[in-house]
Amino acid sequence: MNEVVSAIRLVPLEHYVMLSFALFSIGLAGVLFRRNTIIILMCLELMFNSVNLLLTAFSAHHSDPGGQVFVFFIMLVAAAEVTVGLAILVMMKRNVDSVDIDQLNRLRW
Amino acid sequence: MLLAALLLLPFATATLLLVARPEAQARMLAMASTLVTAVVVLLLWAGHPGTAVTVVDRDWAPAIGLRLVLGYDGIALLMLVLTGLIFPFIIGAGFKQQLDRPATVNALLLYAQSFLFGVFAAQNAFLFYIFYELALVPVFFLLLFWGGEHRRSITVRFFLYTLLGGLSLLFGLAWCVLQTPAPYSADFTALHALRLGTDVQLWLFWALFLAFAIKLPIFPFHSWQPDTYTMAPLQGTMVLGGVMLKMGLYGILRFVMPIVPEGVLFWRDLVIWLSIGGALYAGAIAFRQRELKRLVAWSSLSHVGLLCAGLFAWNSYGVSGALYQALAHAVLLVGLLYIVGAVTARTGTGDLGAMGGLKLRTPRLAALFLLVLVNAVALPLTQSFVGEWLMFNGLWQHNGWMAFAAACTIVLGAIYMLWAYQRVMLGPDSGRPALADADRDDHLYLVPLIAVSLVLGVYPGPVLDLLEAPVQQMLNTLTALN
Amino acid sequence: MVSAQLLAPLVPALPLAGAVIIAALRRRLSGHAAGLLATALIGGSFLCSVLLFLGFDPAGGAQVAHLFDWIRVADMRVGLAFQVDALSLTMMLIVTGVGTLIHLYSIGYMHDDPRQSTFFALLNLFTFAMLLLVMGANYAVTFIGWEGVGLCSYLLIGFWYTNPAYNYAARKAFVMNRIGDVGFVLGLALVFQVFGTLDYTTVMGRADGFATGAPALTAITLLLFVGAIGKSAQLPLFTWLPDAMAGPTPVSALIHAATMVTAGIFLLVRSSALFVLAPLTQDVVLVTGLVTALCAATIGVFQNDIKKVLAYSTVSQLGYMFVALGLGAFSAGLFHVTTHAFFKALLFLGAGSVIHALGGEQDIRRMGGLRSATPSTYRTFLVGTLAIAGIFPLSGFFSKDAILAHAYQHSPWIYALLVAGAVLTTYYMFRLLFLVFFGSYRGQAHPHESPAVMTAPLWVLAVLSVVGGALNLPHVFGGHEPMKHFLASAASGVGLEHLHLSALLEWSLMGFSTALVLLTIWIAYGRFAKQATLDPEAEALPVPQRWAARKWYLDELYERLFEKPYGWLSTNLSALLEQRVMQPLMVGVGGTAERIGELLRRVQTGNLSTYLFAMVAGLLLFLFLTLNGL
Amino acid sequence: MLTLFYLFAAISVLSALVVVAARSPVNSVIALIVCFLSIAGHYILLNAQFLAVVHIIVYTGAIMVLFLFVIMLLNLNRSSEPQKSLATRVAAVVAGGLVLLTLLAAVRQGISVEPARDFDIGTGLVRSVGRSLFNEFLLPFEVSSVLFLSAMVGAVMLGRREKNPQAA
Amino acid sequence: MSALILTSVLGVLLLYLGVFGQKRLLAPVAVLGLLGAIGVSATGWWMDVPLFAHMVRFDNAAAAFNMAMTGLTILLFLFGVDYYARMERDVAEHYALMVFSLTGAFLLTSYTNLLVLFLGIEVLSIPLYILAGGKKSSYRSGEASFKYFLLGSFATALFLMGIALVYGVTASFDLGRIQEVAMAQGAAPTPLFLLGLFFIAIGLSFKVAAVPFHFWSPDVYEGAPTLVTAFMATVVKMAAFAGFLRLVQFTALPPTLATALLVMTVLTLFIGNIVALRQTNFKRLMAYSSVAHTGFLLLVVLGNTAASTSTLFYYTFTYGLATVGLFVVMTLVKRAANGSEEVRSFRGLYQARPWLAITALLLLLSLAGIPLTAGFVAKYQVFLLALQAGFLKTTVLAVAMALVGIAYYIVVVREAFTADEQPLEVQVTPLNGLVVLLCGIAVVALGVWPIQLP
Repeated sequence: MNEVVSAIRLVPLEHYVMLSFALFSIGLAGVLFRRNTIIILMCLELMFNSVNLLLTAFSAHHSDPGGQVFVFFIMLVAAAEVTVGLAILVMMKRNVDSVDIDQLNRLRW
Repeated sequence: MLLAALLLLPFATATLLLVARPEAQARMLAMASTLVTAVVVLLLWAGHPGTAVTVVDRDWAPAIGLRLVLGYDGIALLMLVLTGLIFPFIIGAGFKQQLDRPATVNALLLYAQSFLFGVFAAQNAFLFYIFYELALVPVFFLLLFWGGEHRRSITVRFFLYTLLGGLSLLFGLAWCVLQTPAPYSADFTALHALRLGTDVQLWLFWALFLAFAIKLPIFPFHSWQPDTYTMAPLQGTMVLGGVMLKMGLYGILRFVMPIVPEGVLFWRDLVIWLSIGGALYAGAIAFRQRELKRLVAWSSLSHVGLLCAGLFAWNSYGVSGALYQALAHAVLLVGLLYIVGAVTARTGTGDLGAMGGLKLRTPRLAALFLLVLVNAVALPLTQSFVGEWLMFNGLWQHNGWMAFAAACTIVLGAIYMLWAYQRVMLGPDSGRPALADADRDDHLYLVPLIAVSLVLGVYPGPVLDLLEAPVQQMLNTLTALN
Repeated sequence: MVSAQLLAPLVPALPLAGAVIIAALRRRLSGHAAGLLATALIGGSFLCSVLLFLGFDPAGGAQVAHLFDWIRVADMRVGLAFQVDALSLTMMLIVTGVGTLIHLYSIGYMHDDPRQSTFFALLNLFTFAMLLLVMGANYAVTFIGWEGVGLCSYLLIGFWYTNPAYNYAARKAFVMNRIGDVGFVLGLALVFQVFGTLDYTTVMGRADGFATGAPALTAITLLLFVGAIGKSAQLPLFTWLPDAMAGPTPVSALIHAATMVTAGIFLLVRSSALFVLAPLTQDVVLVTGLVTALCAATIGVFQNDIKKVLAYSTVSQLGYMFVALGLGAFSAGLFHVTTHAFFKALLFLGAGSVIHALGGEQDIRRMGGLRSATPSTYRTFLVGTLAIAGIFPLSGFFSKDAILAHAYQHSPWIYALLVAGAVLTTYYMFRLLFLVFFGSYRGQAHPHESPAVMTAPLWVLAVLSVVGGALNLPHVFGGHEPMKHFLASAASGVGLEHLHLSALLEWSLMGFSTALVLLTIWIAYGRFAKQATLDPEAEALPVPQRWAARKWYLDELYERLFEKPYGWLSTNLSALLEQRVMQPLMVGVGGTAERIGELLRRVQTGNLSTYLFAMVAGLLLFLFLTLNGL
Repeated sequence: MLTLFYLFAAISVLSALVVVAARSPVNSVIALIVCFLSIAGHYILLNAQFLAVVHIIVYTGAIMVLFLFVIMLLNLNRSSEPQKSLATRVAAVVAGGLVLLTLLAAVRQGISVEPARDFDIGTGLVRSVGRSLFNEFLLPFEVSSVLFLSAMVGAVMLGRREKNPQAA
Repeated sequence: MSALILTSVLGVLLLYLGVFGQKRLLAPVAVLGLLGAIGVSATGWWMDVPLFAHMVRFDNAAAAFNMAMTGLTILLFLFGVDYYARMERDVAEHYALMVFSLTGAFLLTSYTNLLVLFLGIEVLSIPLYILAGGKKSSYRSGEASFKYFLLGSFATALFLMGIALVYGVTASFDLGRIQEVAMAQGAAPTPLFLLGLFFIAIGLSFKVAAVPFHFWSPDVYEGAPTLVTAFMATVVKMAAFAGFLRLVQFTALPPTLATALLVMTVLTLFIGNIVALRQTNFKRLMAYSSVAHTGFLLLVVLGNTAASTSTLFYYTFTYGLATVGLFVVMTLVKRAANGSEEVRSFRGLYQARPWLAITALLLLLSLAGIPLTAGFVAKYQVFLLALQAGFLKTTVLAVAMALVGIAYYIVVVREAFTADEQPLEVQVTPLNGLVVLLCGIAVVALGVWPIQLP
């Protein structure tokens, strides 16, 4: 066992899980909390990152690179999503002149 | 071969009518088709060996246990005969009741006939179910296109209510199919061989029975019926009441009694009381109906209640009586409805309050009405009497009080039927201008119906003999239970 | 001799053929021809019946002509079969005999009615049904006729269909009969269950195996009696019969006096083997008959419609017959049926003749003094009245006294009540006679005697009314009760009746009743023969009389008790239960579904926050479920 | 090490809270960047060096800049943006809290995950991740190109102004 | 496998065609390409081997799903020729994005690795986010797109959390490995694994639009361009369910999770059907009905018997056929009714175009589940399967809800067959007619001769 391994093992996996859960929940609460779409998108990013953190922690503890590859893909997807999301946002802003999610309610019932 | 012709001929004719739309010849074409099928049905009867016959037996869609098994026994044959013989009259009613777009009307009617034949010839529960539901579709359109006021909501209501039963049946059926040994089978033979647990039978009974209770309909599942019967075009009502209702009866014999006999034993008193109660209820209500057709609708409801009670008496008399009455009821109802149509066409109203004294103008029609009426009040030597007599006996064997309550319907029947006759035909001249009396066509239509009701009332032997073996066989299930 | 197998079916077949032919050709046949044809066919039937009678050997038992199996299911074999035995022969002769006369009479009576052919077709049809009733070899065939006569009765009462009151009367008759029929049908079902067959011979043969008072037999007999009550117009189902007078008078004579209404008696006699084993039923029959006889008689006293008086008298006489049956004196009952058929037909036809003479007038208060204008009618009517009053040696005397004697033997009280009834009968009949034929004419029409075609039957019937007593001449008069012995061969219960009264007692009883009757005639004569003023209206009478005049308010009672509630029930079942409960229930299920749908639809606010919250709520819910289970 | 973890953890949680709570979007962005940086710290603690670098490049360098860019472009940096009603906000916090509570409750008995026996110290390094990516995860890698292509096409398509805008 | 490559390349090719302004070639090329994809998929039949280090596995089920989805897309493209004819720009992009989305769908049907599942969902979804907003000038389209995107991303986050947790337990994304772990853990999995599966299931529930994760669907269905809505309702639903089923087959859901999902099924069945009753907008009606169908399909997935794949395939395929056809009919009606999407505007259809109305009737009956149409067989199979799986009470509810389903479909039928004062002037181009007719025939043919996956 070298020091890297022991360093990784020093922090219990549970801690990462809990931290990740905390970030995830904060992100989730943020999504519900805010009206500004941009912030909501950021909260979503926060949620993604909590997952990333979790995956990395697991990956490290399992000593399996797969998890980190997955994180890599999540980042890719997040980037793509953000691109699309922001494009949609810009389009919306053009249409309604607002990024307030509560303004969007023409489609209902 | 003959059986296939029964299914295919109306279907082909209907499709032809729908595609080519020969509006002018539509009625004749449809009539020709039904007459041919009537002959075929009679040939089938003539060639009936007396035992159950399987004509076709092959796989169709094994995925769902659907197999193409067609055949018939005496009971099914009776229903086939009923369907085959009554349809010329249903089509024939169209010659007087000229609805627009006759090609479509007749196409729908013929589709209904084809599917009804399918229902009665199917020996696989699935096949039965498919035809059972399909038969609903033409009626749906008849009602939607040519119904009376409020037809849009009534049509949907009728459709949904009936399908409620249909789906319940499907559910029960699915459950039963899963109980057959793998690979699952929905053949009647397989289903009838099932021996289900008692507690299962108690609830499964309702899953299966509900469909037929609604179709018949018996109290308290009848709410769709009066409006539907009243608002449907005449021919639609004839199909509904004359034939489709018998699917319910047939279904009870094919599904409920053989598959869940213990359920039947457990519930039958309730069912009989509901049926008889419904018969009395409907009979009482019929009396004060202001509309002739609605009165007929309620009267049919009353008759049907009795029919169901007879069936659930579950002995040879009750079952034979109910089946015999099924035939009688078809003849009766078609006749009554035709007269309703004739009267309404002449007076321009269906309102009993606005009628009266018609006999002065149309004595022949009155006489014909009376002859149909005789069957309706089940006087001896008419078909209805034979059926009712057997049912009373059947009920009596089961429970005297039931027989008593059932017999009370003959009083109620007399009350409302004679009341209707009096309101329409009798009484002083209401000052109408000259009305056409029953013409040759009317006679051509009604006289055969009346003749059938009288001949089969005097000599019901052939029909009863047809039923003897299959009914006995069916009752063996009961004997085996005890 | 032609065999009974061939002749028996011919008897009902002839009138049936007549009915069918006349009905089919009713537009081409003149009314007169139709009448002649109908009469001829009934006459043919009568002839056949006579031939059968002549060829009948009482010792040989019943001859059954089996046509075919009518209803054949499992072990139920109901044949369409005719039975020729003493009982059916008696009835056949009455039906066809009296029927022929009435047909003949109708030719004259109906001569100016436009629907004469229809009338004769129906009359023939009725005869056919009546013959089925009496000739049936089993209960089912009897029931065919039973219902058939009901239908014909309905049609004939409402023959003049433009009058709503007549139609109402017709419907009332049919429905009341139907109420009785419920009992009949159930009785048949029970007979079948108990005996396994409906054939008379078998049933009666097997009845011996039952103990007296066996519940099954009591039930059967009670049910059959319910049927008889309806058809024979006994309490509580008699109110239809007076109303049935709405029909043409020959109909009243044939159906509502001579034949159909006696079907109930016939049925009981047919089943006498069962009834003798059911003492409870016997008592019920006795009481019912007695009460009806008295009740109807009291009402008859206050009737002003000539036919209504006769109708109540019929009800009353039917009550007598039931009393006889209740006493077990079956042959006496049937004897009275026979004589009653003669004199009541006579009376009705006479009344018809009077009505005919007065151009349709039926109210006796607007008659009077017709003795001279219509001599034949008067004379025959007088014979009829004397017969019904039971004046020696007319037929009514013998038949009524047979019943009275049996009643005395059973209980003097019953005897007393019956005599009271006889007194009342005499009183109202002579009231009728005196008001119609005596005094001076109080109406506006021009009375004239009816044609010979009408009076001839009257004379025939008058003769029969006079000599009919010979049919069952009791021992006291040197007779051997031939009818009783004849009937005993048919129905096993019939032979059991024996009068154990001393000749002296019989004589004194006869003397007593005859004396009373004569006294009554004298009183009636005093009160009505010279009557120039009219009877007061029913409302003006003092209480007991008023009630009697208003038929003891039975019609009103029934209206309150049944008709109104039934109409109310019908209306409200429809308006309340159906429209307010059943329909809303059905529509409501759909409506509720839609309302829930509408409610849930509002959750879809279009607002993203809502969606997100809902998703998180769902997330929490399912999270909880997943971690903790349901 | 544990201290470092707690430090990073505290920073990430706090900055995350700021992201949610901050009035101004720009503040949120900055807080998020801080959060991401702290997460990168975790990555390093976990010896996921490749990931840490990529994370910083992609998130902080690209995504967050994009956010900032859009905020500026659309001029959204108003600190007085409308807020949800108090009840809603409380509900949001409660919901988030409940989720957290439930999740924590679920793992309160430990997560019972056995770490691998034979550790490879090179797990988080470029070589290991790269090998994995181009062997095992070749297909996803290729597929992600489709993903990006569609995202690009979409962004262009949606972002482009209509030449002749007409009313809906 | 080759189909995957083919469609990816096809998408690029279409983009190039767009760049070079060959608008007329787009549809033919797309259709030909997709036909090719079907052919390629067909050749892969019975060649059931894991590919790419156990990333995907094109077994028969996958091949069948792929062919079906491609077929449905072809139908939509045929319809699109007419649909896009009036569109000036971005047509190539629309085609390409749909093809890309289809590529993602292929991944969902064939994945054996959670990463592929994840990417599949994203490749499927991202083009849809864009396509939903395809009608740029339309406010509604934008709103739909935005809602879809936001909720979709949220669901993705949940889904990813699930994958991470599962990975934590299994140390692998491979379904085979996960299956081993699931077997080992049996009915009482560790909390982490349970949570992982739970979040994955929730993520997929969003994709299949199960209550309460269905909120996007009515709004998006209504707002998105009809063609895209049809694509979503058919191909996307099919792919999502195929993906879901695959997951369930490998992990054999822990009992408590299955119970929770059963509750979700019940909610979905109930709300989807009941709310659909009150819809007047046809597209929203279809959205809710789609939610309702999700309920039935969830039963299949949860039942997870040997017949599940076959049933699911049959159900989704026939449902897709009927839906595509109906959306085409609706578009035609909408054009005739001045852009109204209300159910009411179907009135008079039978008068104007009897055959169109009759075909629409067949399609509606199929959706409603009336015999001799495919929908009936599909529903029956679901009931059978659910009963087999022991969901007695839920099946009763499902049956009752099937009736409610019939209720709202039949209302459309009623409208279509009710005469209207003003005749509906419906223009049917041959291609449109062909699509509708194909759907109608297919629905009946499949109802009369139901197919079953081996």
